[in-house]
Amino acid sequence: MNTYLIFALGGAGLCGIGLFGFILHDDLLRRLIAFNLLGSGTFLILVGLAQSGRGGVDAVPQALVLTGIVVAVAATALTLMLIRRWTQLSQQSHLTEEDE
Amino acid sequence: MIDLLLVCGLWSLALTTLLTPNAFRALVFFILLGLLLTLVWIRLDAPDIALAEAALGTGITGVLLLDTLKQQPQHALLCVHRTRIFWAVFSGLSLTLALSWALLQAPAMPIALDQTLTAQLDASGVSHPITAVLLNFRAYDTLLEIGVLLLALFAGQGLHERQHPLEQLSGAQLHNPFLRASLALWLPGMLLLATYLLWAGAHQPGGAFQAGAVLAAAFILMHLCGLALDAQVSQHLLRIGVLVGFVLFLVVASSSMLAGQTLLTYPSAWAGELILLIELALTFSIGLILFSLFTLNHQMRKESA
Amino acid sequence: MESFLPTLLLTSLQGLLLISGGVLFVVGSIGLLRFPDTCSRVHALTKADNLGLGLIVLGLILGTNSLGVALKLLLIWLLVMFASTLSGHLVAWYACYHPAEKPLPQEPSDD
Amino acid sequence: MSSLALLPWLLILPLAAACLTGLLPLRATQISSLLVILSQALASLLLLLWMPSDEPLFYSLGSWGAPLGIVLRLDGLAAAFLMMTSLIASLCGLYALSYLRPSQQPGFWPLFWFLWAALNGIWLAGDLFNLYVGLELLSLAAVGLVALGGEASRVKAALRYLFAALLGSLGYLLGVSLLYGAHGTLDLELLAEVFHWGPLSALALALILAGLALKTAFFPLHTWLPPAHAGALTPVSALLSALVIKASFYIALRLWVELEMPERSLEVAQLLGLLGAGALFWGGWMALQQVKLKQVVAYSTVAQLGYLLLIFPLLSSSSSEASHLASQGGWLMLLSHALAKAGMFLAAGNLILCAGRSELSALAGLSRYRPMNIFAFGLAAVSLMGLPPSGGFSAKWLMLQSALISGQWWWILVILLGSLLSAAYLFRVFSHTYLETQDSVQFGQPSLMLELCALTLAALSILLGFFAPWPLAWFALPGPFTEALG
Repeated sequence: MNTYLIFALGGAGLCGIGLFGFILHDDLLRRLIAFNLLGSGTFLILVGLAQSGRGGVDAVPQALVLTGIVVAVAATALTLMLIRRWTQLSQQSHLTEEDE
Repeated sequence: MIDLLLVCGLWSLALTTLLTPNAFRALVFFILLGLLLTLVWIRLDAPDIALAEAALGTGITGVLLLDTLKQQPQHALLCVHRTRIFWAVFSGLSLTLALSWALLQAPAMPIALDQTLTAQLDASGVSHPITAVLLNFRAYDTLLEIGVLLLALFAGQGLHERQHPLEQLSGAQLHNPFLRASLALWLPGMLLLATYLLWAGAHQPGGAFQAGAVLAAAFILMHLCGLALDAQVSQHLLRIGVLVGFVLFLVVASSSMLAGQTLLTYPSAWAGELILLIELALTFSIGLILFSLFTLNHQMRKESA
Repeated sequence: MESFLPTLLLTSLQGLLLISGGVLFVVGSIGLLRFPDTCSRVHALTKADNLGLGLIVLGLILGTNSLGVALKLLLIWLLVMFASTLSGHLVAWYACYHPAEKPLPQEPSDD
Repeated sequence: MSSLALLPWLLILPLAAACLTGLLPLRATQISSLLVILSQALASLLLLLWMPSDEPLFYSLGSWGAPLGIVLRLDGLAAAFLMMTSLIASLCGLYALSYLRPSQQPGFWPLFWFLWAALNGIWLAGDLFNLYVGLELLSLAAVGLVALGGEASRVKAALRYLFAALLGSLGYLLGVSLLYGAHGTLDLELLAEVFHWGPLSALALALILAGLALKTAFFPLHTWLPPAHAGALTPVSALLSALVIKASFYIALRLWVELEMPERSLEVAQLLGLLGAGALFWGGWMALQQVKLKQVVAYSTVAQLGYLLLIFPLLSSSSSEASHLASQGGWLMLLSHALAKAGMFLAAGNLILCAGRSELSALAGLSRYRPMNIFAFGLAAVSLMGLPPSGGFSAKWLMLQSALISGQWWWILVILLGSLLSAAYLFRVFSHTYLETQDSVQFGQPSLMLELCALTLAALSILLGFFAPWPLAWFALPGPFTEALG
């Protein structure tokens, strides 16, 4: 087993933990963190799996991950703005369940 | 061995982040996790991603998260229903197991994209393969990605119907003389670092995104010291600065169509220069976009106060 | 055979420096966890870490044989020194001058 | 000029418009938006007319070609969808011009243009990762539009939508990572050539389908949809229901067919069909319970998505004629639902403007005083119920035939029962409008522009039934579907 595959497996674990947190938490900030963990795990799998298959550095998945990180930052920033707005209006840090 | 340790560290930090009852502590662990991930990327021979992870994934995200946390109400500890815990554990475990099972049976890849990339690298105008992929081979992805960043900014601004007058924006946060003095010393250093990262991107790890993140960090520090950028220049100028990278990219991309080429084809003699030009504008714009995302987020708290 | 002794000395000195650097990190972390208030925590952290990092950098410099790498290692140490000075100062300053507005949310009392 | 030279403008112009509208003052924003709307409509029309009938077109961005670069692909299906997007988005844009308050418009236009660019990008994309970036662009634009103005209920709906969309995108990306690891390419054409079946590919497709199902709001992953679609501003609701959810479905069905899934996984297809039946009944049942007009329409979207899920089992039949009919019927269903639902949301918005409130009970007496809006709503409803001669009828007819030929009679039953249920919840709306209450109620009058937009879309969804051979001929133009289905 090579370094690349070990980290791909590590990424698989991170994905599982992220999904676990995503389902477990109501709290919006925690949920966002869980989403980021899931994203990091995905990136690790993308690079780790590809490089273990190539047996060396593969620049394409690395570039894809760079793109992915920027997209994740944009999504996180938008989510945070929405969370702020929601907390500001409702004084709550989770979505209330009642249906109008 | 060290790899296994790193993986165990990642997993335990991730679990701690999710399970610790104190939200501030969760964020600190999350930032620690980001630093550990940086090391992991180095181990994976991906210094570019390590830089981006440290600057964007951990730095900027961490600042945004911490800044939001201050506004969140402190609430009681989580009390989660038992069936929900069961489902969370069940789906997390099954995802991990399924992924690991599949990863261990990975077949050989039929298409040798990495060799194609090496063969074509000379034609791209830069010698660093990742920059070549990002700004030449798959530049369309990068174009849309800058669009996503801009979009987050526009969507955030759409949350407020009225535009804010300038006075509200200029908020001195930390009147600390030592901070101001050291900032005067170190701002040139940060700008130099950003320029270096940008310039280095053509032949070694670095590039517009990492440089943009450093630039954004410099802007944010200035803002926190009370040197609010958005109070110095007009809102309109800031808007233009935010857009200039994307617009220039779009113009260069479509200018090739005048010569009968397809979109995003650089003339081969000028490819390197054009890429540098685009990266320069992108760095500036990314720095401003990330900074505006921060101030937009920041001023929402002021409004509520 | 005559080059054996200097190498051994160098290696053991390097090991000593690295290990004591590591110990200082551990001590600093314990201090961070055990000290009662913000200022003493910051004190434990910055003192121990700067010295610890310095020792580690010194140990690593002994192991390199290129001037460029040695200078880069020194630069790392200098940058970290600066950053931790500034952040340590800011944390302490914020803790002292903003007693009403706590910088950190209250920790749960069970620890 | 060939259609290939026209192609990039469908991407560049909306992106440029997004920048311009983010910068210019309101008046200039509106004028430039109008101009770009016109140019987009013209470009997609020309593209459709010039579409060659012998083979799909490929446009290599940066002249690198696959697998190194990104290749756009224009086939009959993509051309038809570009046209559909232009039509619906133009009318929604015109509607928004007069519907939105001046204070809301600066926030609306940049997001609208990014949304349009993302849609065009997705219809044309030929690259798995590029689809991911396109999907993110689409979702973030849609979320931003839902949250526009920042009212509490909208922010809440937007957050719920955002988390679902983000989770869906990551599921898709995870699948793409596995596919790249197994095959070494991201290009769809190449992937289809070298695709080999194995644990990695199977898990990858499962993750991709699950992620896209979450983004499309297929039952039982639909819970985010009703608050987002019903709570948004009216033109936004129409865009979301008509176009945005269709994008992720388009990707899913395209991958399904190109990677030859119909032969590989008959059981999964039947399961998807079962979920479709669940969507039809659950969505219809929930629509019957709602007290607000836009909630009824939103739940009707959940129900109608069930028909799209029924395509999967129908495609997997052994007879090639049945699968051909299923794909034709499915795409026609998508088109007619898009037109009818956009028209219905706009008409519902007009009705709410008339009545001043969003409850169904407030509609009493409207059919006498504002018949034009009721008429538009009715036309869209006819198509949704699948009554002849509407587009919805033609689509259902094709699907019924496909089910009959392939001998899957149980889906016939599901389609018929679903139509009955949709008739029930739509007639419930009408019954409210015919009630006569006290005469003192004052009704508002929406401007002519608003009424015309709604009426045009609704009328188009009916006309689609008369002119169904046109879109069917476009769908039959060479492309992955016609090749794979022989």
